[in-house]
Amino acid sequence: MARFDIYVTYKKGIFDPPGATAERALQNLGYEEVSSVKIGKFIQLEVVDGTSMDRVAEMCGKLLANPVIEDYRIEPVEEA
Amino acid sequence: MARFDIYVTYKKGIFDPPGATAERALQNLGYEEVSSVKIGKFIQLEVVDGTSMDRVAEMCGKLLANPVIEDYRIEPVEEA
Amino acid sequence: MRFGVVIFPGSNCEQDVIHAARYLGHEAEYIWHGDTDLAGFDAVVLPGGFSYGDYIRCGAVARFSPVMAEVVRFAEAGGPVMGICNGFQILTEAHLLPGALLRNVGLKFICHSQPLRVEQSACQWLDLPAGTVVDIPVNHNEGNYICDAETLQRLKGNGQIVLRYCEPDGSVLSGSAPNGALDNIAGICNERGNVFGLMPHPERVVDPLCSGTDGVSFFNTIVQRLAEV
Amino acid sequence: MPEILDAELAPKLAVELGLKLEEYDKIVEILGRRPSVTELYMYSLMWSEHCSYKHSRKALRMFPTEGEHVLQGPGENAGVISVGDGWAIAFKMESHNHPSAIEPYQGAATGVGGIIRDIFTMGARPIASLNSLRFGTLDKARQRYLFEGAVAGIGGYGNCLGVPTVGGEVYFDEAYEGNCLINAMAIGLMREEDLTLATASGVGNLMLLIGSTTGRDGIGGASTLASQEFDEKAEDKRPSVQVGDPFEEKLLIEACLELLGEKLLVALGDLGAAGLTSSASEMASRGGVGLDIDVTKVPQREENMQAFEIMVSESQERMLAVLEPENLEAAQAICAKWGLRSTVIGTVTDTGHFVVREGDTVVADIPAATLADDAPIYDPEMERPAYLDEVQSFDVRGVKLPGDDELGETLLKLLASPNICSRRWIWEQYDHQVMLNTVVLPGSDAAVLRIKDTDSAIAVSTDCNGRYCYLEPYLGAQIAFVEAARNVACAGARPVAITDCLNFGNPEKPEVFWTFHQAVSGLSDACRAFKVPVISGNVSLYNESFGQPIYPTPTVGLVGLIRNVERHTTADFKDEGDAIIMLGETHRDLGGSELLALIDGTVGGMPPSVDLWREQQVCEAAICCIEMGIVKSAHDCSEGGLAVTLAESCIAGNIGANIVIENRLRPAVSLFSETQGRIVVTTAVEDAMTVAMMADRLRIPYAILGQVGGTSLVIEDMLDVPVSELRESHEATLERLVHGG
Ligand SMILES: Nc1ncnc2c1ncn2[C@@H]1O[C@H](COP(=O)(O)OP(=O)(O)O)[C@@H](O)[C@H]1O
Ligand SMILES: [Mg+2]
Repeated sequence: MARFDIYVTYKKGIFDPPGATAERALQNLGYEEVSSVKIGKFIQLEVVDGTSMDRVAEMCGKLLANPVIEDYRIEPVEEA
Repeated sequence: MARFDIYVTYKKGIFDPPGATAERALQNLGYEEVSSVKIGKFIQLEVVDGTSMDRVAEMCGKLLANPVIEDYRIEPVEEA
Repeated sequence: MRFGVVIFPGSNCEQDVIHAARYLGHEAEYIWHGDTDLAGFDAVVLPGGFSYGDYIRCGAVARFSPVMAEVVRFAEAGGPVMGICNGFQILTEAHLLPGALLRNVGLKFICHSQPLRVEQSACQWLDLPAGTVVDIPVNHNEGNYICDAETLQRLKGNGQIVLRYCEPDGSVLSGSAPNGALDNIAGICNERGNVFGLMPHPERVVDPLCSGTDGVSFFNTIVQRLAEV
Repeated sequence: MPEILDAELAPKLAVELGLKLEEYDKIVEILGRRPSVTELYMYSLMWSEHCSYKHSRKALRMFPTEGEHVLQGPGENAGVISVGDGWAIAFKMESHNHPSAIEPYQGAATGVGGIIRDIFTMGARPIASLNSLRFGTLDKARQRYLFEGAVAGIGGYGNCLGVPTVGGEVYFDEAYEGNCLINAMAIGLMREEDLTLATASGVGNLMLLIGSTTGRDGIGGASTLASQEFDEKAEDKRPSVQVGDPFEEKLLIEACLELLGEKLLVALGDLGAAGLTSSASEMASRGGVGLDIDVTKVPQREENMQAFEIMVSESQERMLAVLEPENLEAAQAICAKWGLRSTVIGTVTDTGHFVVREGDTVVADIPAATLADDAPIYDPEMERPAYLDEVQSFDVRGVKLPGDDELGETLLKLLASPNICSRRWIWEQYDHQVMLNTVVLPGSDAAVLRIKDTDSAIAVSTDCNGRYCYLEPYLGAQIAFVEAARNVACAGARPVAITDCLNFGNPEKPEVFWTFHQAVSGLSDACRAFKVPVISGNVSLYNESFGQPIYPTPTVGLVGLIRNVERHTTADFKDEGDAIIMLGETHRDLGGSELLALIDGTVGGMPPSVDLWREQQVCEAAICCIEMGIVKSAHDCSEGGLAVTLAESCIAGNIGANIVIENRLRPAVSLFSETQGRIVVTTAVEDAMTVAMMADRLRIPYAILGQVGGTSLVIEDMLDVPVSELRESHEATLERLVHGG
């Protein structure tokens, strides 16, 4: 088994309502040190050994991320 | 500004409907090498310099994650 | 007897709950989420909707509203509290009820009339005989109840499971839950039975002009019970 | 004076922003100089088809817009009708086709958000929304993606707001493959005296921007500008998809209605297409005043935004209010209570000029009224398209109709056709009950919403069969109208007013504009015959891909009124033994029919003809009988014909029917012809003669078809199918198709 971690975030300039809400909520809870919160997705993918990054990128482009509004970053994970 | 990346994932044993659905969908799309998909949250937090990990952990425990079903991991991010 | 119905920013069923209660002849008033005084209310309802947009997690932000500290105190003193849909989610986030509500298994919002089986329970809000089937609309995206095995045992042992998703004939099948809820759980109460959380919307079925009357006892039972005390 | 563009760059940029050179010249003439970047952007958007209706405006004058119920006709954010007891209903339909083709979830969601804002801007509380959708066929993955995304987006937004989505329509046809249509309609309820207009007035009054921050959402990137004017990274010029924030919108609804309720505002407008520019200039031109706005006051969510970006940004969930300075504190307190930002960004002036500043620098100075009122108006050329002769001359008689032993099977196939099958998969993703007004849920002909504290209710339906409009746009538009009218009549409601959304291709093509003109004319004639005015609407043009326009799709959203809500009716058959009567009669109308598409794969022939007088009498007969309280179910005949109508009533009521059809038509024609002007009603047996007498009195034909009962739909000598099989065919299609089946 190989593992990849995928980070999906909104593209620059795309509005992130959940992030904006979390930001305000934290400030209201007294965490005034918070200046910005962005909420994206953290995807842990398990695939058979030898699966290429390209292949994973394809999955991201097709299904796991929405390329119109989201960017993604893929990181191969060393097995623990 | 200091930055922390926070990874929120479901606790072991908690069934994750979006992950399970993505898993099946990928397999149906022909990505048979996929054996498991888990979808969590990737939160990017910006706070004033000097904010401690403990303080961020507090925010996670209170608001950003639900300890009944979720685990979280915090990583301070070096400024680029 | 006076119901208090909390308005959180993003609540959207508060008017419906008020309408239902008044339609049934009860007094009902709004409670603003920023208020901290529950004096004059005999029962509190946390209504459905999307408090704070359901962003981060359903109920996660609303739980910190000033009024919630009072609701917790009220509940701990034995005051009746019912959380409907988003209200149920808030009650779990506030730890007044165990477990959590995840995304529906189909990943789709669901809105339809749903048969529910009434279980033998400690719930003060409902005294329909166990086995009764009621048709109540569900309307949610995150109604997939979950808790750990130990909690489930406790819920069962204490009679805390109040409603389960079922077939029209009352049989509870693994596929009867439209959202994948553990053990088909649609509604639970705390040990004492005064705090009640449920995903379906009883307030939508009290007025015969709109979809039936199976929700009537969800309001009337508690009124009678309080009148008896 | 603002910094003007250089002589070479200005016209180039104008063209790139979609203006014609003559239009650019007109701007120079109005200003008496070349424009600044900001000014050019403002004009280019306000003079776009979307904001100015420059190609369609003249044709729209054909619509009747007045009537006894009308409180506000076209021209404001939404039309308003009076429904009695001091209550009024505001409604409007709008397209969000192009954004949805790029990002279906957000496109559809923000479409709902926009139309809802148009409603509460008028002072009405949004109480329902509907949607009219068109996609290519679902055998294509992209189309499934668009369809699933759009439905999820409509639900995601409306559900969060707590505004029920009570109805709509959807069709799948290759004609929409490159251009899906997402039309959203919203309805609001208010007291007549609360009607609010977006008219700025009162020199010295303040402009208060309420709601979300402003980003670069929806700003058309202009490469001329990127390469020549600024040296920023091109990355920053990329237009962003508008993302909806329904939570913010929910807060806006509550806060704005509270602000209006407390009488704190002089005017209220929403920021839609062309953002602040459009909202502010329309308010100014209606009020004949000037405005002075400072863009640095506008809360921004992105860095280094240019003044023009702020002025044209289409960031969602923002409202612009005009108020007297002494009410500012109270108004801001209400906004703050709801957790909303509110910022004074400018003032009303007596100059008649719309002045935009960036701090101390003036970046635009425009005669305010010229943005909204001086847009060019065109008289586009028209030419009857050549394709019409070809498609209309298709000989339907040459098609081999299903034989007598194939009728049952054909009915099942029709019920399973994507254009006829149950839409449950869609509406179960929508909260259609919140607010406790939905008396008739989705699944009947029209949704019925009661008006609390009165005996009345409204019935609503959206309709348009694009195939008919493609074959004959004048007739097609009339059918859209009469179908909507029949649908509300089936609920027991008298049609009162309509909104429309006219979706067409490129109006600069004479053939396309001809279809547009024909459709508007057909719709106008239908409205006049029914004395039903058009009180609001929207035009969406340039729906083309690879030069191929969509079917002309003039969608009608009709609102009818029920005086006694207890006397409404649904489509489901009720009780064993009830008499089944068809009002109207069947002719051989197979042109453009679903049957033809099914058995021959053809869209051809002439669509059914429309007799407006007959249509009206049929509706009236149904309504009168419903008002008498003798009608137990009513369902009209549309796509798929009488057999589908009967089958749907059986499925909905979970009960069979025994039918005998007596006429001289071939069985397949009797069953599947799409003749207009037909409504099937049921009554207790003893009331059947009353219906017959009513039909006679209104001089319409009718036929007693048989009785409700049993567990199968039996049509003597034609077909016999168990209701369970009918249901299976009707219910399974959409879910199967979206899963790629
Ligand atoms: N996109 C949609 N959203 C919500 N409801 C829909 C949608 N499409 C169809 N419906 C509902 O499905 C039912 C059948 O629709 P339709 O076949 O268009 O009816 P009709 O032929 O009477 O106009 C109606 O109740 C309608 O409101
Ligand atoms: Mg109909």
